Amino acid sequence: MDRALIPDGVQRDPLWKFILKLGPVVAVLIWGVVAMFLCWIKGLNQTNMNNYYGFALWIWADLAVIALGGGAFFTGFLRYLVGKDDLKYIINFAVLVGFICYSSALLILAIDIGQPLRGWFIFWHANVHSMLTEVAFCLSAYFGVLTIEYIPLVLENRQLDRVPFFHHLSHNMHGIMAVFAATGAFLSFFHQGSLGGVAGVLFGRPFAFREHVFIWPWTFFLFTWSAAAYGPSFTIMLLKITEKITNKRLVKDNVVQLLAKISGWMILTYIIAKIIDTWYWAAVTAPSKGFTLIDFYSNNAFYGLWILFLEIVVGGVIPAIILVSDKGRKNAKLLFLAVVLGVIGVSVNRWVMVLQVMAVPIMPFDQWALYLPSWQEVATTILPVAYGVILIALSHRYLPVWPQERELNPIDAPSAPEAAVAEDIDEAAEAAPDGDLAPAQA
Amino acid sequence: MSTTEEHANEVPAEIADKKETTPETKKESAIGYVILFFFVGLIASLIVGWIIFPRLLYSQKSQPFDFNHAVHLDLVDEGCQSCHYFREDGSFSGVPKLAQCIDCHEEVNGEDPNEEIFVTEYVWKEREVPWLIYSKQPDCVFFSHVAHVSEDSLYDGKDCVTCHGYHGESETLRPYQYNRITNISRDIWGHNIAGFARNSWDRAKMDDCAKCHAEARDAASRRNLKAPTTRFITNIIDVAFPGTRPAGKGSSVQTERGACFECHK
Amino acid sequence: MNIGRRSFLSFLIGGAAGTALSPLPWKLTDDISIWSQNWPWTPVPATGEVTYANTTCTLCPGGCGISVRKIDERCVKIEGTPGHPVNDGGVCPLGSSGLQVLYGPARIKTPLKRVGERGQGRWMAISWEDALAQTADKLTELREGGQPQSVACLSGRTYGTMPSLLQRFMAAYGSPNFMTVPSMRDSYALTFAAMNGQTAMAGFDTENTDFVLSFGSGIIDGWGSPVRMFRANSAWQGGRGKVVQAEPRLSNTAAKSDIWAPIRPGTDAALALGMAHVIILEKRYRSDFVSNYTTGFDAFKTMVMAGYSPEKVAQITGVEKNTIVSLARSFARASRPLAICGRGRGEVPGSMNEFMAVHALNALVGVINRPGGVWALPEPGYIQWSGPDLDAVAIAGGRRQRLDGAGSSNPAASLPNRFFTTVAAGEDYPIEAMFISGANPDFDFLNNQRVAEAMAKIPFVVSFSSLMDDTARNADLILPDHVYLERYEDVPAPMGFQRPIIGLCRPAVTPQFNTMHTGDVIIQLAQTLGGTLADAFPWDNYEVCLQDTLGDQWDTLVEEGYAMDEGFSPAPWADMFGSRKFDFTAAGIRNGFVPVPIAGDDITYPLVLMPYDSMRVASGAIGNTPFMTKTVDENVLLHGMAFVQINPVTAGSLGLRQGDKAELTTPAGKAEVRTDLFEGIMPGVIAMPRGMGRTPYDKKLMKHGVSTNPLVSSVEDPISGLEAAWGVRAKLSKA
Amino acid sequence: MFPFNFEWIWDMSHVVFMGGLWYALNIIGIGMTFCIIKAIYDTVKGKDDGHHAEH
Amino acid sequence: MKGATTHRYGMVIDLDKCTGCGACMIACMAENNVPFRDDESDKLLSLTWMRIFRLNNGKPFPEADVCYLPRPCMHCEGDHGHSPCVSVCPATATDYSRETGIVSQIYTRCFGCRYCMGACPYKARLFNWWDPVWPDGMEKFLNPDVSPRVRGVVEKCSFCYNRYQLAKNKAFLEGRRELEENEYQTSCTQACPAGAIVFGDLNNPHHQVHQLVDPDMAHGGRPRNPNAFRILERLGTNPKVYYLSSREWVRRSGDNTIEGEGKLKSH
Repeated sequence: MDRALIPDGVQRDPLWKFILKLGPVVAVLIWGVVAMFLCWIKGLNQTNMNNYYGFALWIWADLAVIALGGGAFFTGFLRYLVGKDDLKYIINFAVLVGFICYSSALLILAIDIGQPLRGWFIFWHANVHSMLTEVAFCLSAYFGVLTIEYIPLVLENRQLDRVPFFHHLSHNMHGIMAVFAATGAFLSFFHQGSLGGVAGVLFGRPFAFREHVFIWPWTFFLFTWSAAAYGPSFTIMLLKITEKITNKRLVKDNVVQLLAKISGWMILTYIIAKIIDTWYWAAVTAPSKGFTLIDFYSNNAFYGLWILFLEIVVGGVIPAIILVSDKGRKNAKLLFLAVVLGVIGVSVNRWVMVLQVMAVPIMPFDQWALYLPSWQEVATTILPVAYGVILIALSHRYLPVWPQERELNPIDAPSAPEAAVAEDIDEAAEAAPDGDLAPAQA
Repeated sequence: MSTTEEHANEVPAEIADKKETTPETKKESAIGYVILFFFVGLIASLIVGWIIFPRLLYSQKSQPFDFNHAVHLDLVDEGCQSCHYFREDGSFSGVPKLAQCIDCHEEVNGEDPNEEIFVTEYVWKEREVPWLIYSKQPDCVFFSHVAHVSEDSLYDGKDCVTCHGYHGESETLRPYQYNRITNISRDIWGHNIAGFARNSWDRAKMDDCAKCHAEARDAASRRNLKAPTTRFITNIIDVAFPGTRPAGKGSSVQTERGACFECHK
Repeated sequence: MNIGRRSFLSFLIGGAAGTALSPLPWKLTDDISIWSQNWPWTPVPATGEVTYANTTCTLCPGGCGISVRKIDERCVKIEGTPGHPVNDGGVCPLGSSGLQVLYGPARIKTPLKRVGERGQGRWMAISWEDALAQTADKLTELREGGQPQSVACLSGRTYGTMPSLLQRFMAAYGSPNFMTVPSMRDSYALTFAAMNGQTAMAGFDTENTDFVLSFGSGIIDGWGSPVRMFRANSAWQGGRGKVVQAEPRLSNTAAKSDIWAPIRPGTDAALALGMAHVIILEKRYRSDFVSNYTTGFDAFKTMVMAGYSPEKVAQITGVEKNTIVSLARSFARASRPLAICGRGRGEVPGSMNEFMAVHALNALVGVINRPGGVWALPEPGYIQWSGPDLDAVAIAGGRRQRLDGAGSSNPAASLPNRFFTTVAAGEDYPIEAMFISGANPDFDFLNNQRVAEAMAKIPFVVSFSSLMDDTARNADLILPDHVYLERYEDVPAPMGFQRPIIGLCRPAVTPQFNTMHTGDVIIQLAQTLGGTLADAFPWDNYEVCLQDTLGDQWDTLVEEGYAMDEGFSPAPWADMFGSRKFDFTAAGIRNGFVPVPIAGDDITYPLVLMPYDSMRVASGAIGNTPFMTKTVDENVLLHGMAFVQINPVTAGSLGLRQGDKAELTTPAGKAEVRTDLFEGIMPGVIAMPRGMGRTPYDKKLMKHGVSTNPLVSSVEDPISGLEAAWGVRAKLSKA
Repeated sequence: MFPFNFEWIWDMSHVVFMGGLWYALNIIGIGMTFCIIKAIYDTVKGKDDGHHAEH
Repeated sequence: MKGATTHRYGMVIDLDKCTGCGACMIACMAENNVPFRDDESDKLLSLTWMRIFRLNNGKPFPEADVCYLPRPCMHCEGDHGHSPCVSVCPATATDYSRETGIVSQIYTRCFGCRYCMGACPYKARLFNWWDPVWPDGMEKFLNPDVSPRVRGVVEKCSFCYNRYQLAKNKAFLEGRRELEENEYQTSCTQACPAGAIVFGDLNNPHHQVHQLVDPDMAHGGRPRNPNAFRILERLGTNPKVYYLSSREWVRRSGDNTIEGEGKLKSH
């Protein structure tokens, strides 16, 4: 029925099967949308946030998806500016993932603020000293860039591409994509960093506070670095999952290996920097404010030292070692394990930098405050996941996301087109009452 | 061409490819329509935005009855302050209460039907007149009248006309216009939809306050500058980079102007 | 189809461009955000002229001067009156949230007649004419039936024209059953009567004391006139005096005291006698006073020396021997020491034994009627009405025995606790009608199931409450009074204040609802009943009565808000004890320490529950306002559940952790509570604040927590008959 | 955000931060404008560069 | 032309005198139109600009001791107006005034991102999770000098700035520019029945606050009175609320120290 929209030369599920598979995801999406409207209409009392947890699950989700979406800018940076040409086979997917992550981040921010109708004040009445202002500006601008990077892919849909204007537009955009990619890399560098700065500048919170370089706390650089390091891992993870679900190989191994290797070295260097940062913070910064390391990790099981171990060793050192070693990288299972651990590692880092910051008591007579999100928060946090799955599924089905797919999954050539046409006409006939398709039959 | 396009979208590509045979002439007239419709849309939306929208956005009410400021101004000794006075605690009394008017209007004195309404409907029934106040700021605004009119205040004595215009000389009360969405008087948010203000009383938004305050501050700091060249250079700096000179700095660390709390509550 | 889709698309693009170039989207964005800044459902307080109305707060017996800030005719805030002799500008939590009473949804807006079952909350609004006529009819009927004594009246206030009017009404009508709600004031009065030999009120010259020895008195937990005591405490903290607090629990007072002596609950009198032992042994007592103005000292000495050595007292009280000795020495050595008692806020009268033991300490150091000491103040004497003429019915009724037994065999002025027991038991004659003004016995009395039983036997209960409190809820007819901010009243003798003073309570606003001053109600009722009753109330209305009564002082009151005898000083010893000496062997103390037997055995109930007073929880007739409830800590009240404070050691032995739910059982009742582990409470003792858990007549106001009153069994003091229970034995088990 | 906004000050922070931002936004804006205009031009010229999307 | 007079309004709370009665909290709520809900027992959701913390010395019975500590907004000056919260607000909804030293919060500008709450170590910033609702009739006692907030914005103690505005009004009318100490006092100061709170200009040696703490302005306003302390002195927030206590353990409760550190570092 939708055969005309599907790229040439690739095999896709029949529409009914596609819809059936996507059904549960759509249900989750609707659940999230309901929660979203509850938050907008009834206000943030729908959440379990409180005056100690002004920043909670959502901000973590925001930071996490932006870190994971870092694959887009870094892959773009490598492809267009460094000249790793092979990455053109995965750049479409990286851009798609980035687009999903950033649109989700913006949506979450729109739900998270107490007065969404005045959200634009952050731009109009900007306080340039606030890290959040920088985040808002660069995030929105970079989302614009991602949209620009995603548009050509949409325009290359088999039918849209027939429109000469769209065809030319996507062609021209491809032509100057390096300029956009460079701008995107510039914007990304700053907003990833600013997100790190959001926590790092809080000099009232010794758990988050870091020493500064010029106006930037160390977390500024660590966040950019970690996004660049872990983002590609996330792209690989999603690629592997997509391949598993579609039961197809979509990108050649050499491309994946290249990206994995780069990601590995980035994680390795990042985690060394992170360890130094943690050590300096634990040995110098925190004690100067009257805290020992253990003050931040005691009195409750939820934020014990295990979380530090999970972040740095399990989510950092281990994936780094796997990914930089040739053997580890080439073992499909280990590769997958490494990218999953990497994703967990960076997510834990963002979790800690948001939620543990809020949980740690600062006034000596204050108490640890723990928080559990409400279902509305969970639903709105899962909403982007469902949305992402749907967008990937739709893009996979209708857009030429995978340049290597036809080569990797050849279809028995001769019979295919006829069969397709026949099937299409049948389906068109079934849909005839709609009227629109009548000319085609004639 | 449009037909072709439609088909192209709906039939399988292999079939559509064979049908690329639309006459040139048809294509050109189509482009003409496309351009025409662009302008139709443009002009229609401009009309909607500039003419229809403001009419829909603003509504108006009339005052409970008419009031002649000019007549009253002739009868009193101390100008506006005779009725719109300062209380002992420095607060501004605003629109007079019944108790003030009762001194003269206990009974109907003249022929004016408005006075009769006032006396019979309000004075005798001891009801306050629900005047609609043109210059009423929203609840979030703190405005100190005394700071603006007293000689010792930071912004020197202004007279009422500076901000309120010649309301005191009016003989009738114009309709009260207000924004349907915000419920704020149009005198505050601007009679011109584009936000232009010719007189200080055409609009009384935050930016208008800020503009006047910046001028007052700059003027005050310039007074100390003697040499014409220095003054000229300073003028240029003030215009190009307001708020940069220490003398022009306000109390806010964020904006270098007056701190927000000075006017917000 | 030339003008097809693409033309339409083009039209849309043109439209979008034009819209972007017009003010529409920008103005709308702006206006919508402005709308969100001034949402129409958020109230906008009206501006106007600011004025202040000075009046006197009557929410507690403290008698503070308050200034009500008004915007035109709206009260917006209550502040303390600067320069007022009682509170000098300070204001307590309850006082500053009084506007929530005035404007609160718990107000009764018009006279109400019950239509459903009692307590069901179904009412019919009736006119004042009807309400007064129905009351008058009932009173006439009872009087004509020859049983005027079957009408009883309970007043929350003890002094002033209002209780006097009620009392006069009862007398003229012919009932002996007029009662006031007792407090530590009554215990002190009885102590003075027994030991000083005179009728007097206790005043404490706290401003001039340099050593305060407090036996569980909540100096900064609401005792006396709270704000005044706070100021005194601040002066002591500033170096002007030392405070010693003997109490089993680290109350706020104990925490702020210089020495906290944790004492086994209920053994305060023993500690006092132990200290007396040391003082007498070391001859540190004021011999000029003791030898010239006292009697029975030798007997007292013998008793104290024999039974109350520090070692023995240490055994009884749990206070270390050395502490007892050093406390006694510092107390006696101080230049202006003062010993006080009356637990917590002093709302429960307490044991005469304890009051007398403490008073004996004051006598030993000779601070009675001395600067910094305890003063005997004359009762307010400005109400000089000629006694009402009584007709035969009134004389006959008045001669009947009071149901509470006060007055004749018993020295106490009124004993409503015994009254309710008698009525509940159906002894003597029945009570047919009951008037309740300014009191909330259904909630406030210990073991208050007994009150409910008594009330059930009274067929006609009239409440004068302005608020739908627990008692009004169970009444048959409500004749709502104005609240204090709407009416006139004289407020004499703030609790514990050391000079004669009358405060004037006067309207800050006109009455908000169809309410009537209870004084006017009484005058009108009397006039309706006619005869000698009408003659006894010759005033047109209450305001006239008040002006007449106050005479010369009225002008001062109107001008200053209060009238105080600035030059007052207490009678010198010679005048006071010249003829009738201070008696060390009064009945309550003659035999030494006599503990109050609280209910429950220590095997079934291994713990002791002590209600405590907190400034953040109002325990009187007026309940907690929403603002006050907001100040209550999360370890006192959480999600509607009250906490009991328990020592971690005790909690550990019961397997209870912080915040655990537990079942609290006493001989009188049960309650669901949570546990708050508190190092400041003696092991084996548990404590809960009084005043929570009222009937939910306003969900924002008072439904929260658990009331301690139904859990604590009432205990009558053997000397006075007043309420003496300070606690009850209890059991706590994990829920 | 703009120099005419209430919060704007001509200081280093604003010039650097907003300068960088407007610089980036301009590149994006000019780039897109270029692409669109060139696409319109190409369309009108009927230029055909083959189906690049299918490699 | 401004800047001729700068004030640094601050507060000194004597914890020896403070009885923890809560009158300051209520006076604050009444002055500033703070709303209330049916159940306010969850303090993490409750709006109280002034909140009283209960400190304890951690010792067992009978050595246990408690002390109450009222906590308004500290009006941190930080490093020249860089209060923790002011610099982070993305929409310039909060500001530090050099004229008064007061950290303001503009409710109509705030869009509820709550970053400032995360930045404040004192937890003095609170969010309006609900629309404020006053039971029928109770809206009558609302103070017109402070605008009621709507749902979704952050609010906090303003040192009763409205009282400063009104005091200035009066001064202007009387031809003065400067205020006397008693003309501008916060609601909590005025109400405190124990007289434990003192409020005034820390820059003015004639004001009581200055005399009580003897601030060392060369070192971020550190108190020279040995009984005075500020909460979290070491963070460099430079708060303008000082506390007095004669008890060593209470003073030590004001800041974090590492065991074995002995005393607070002097700098």
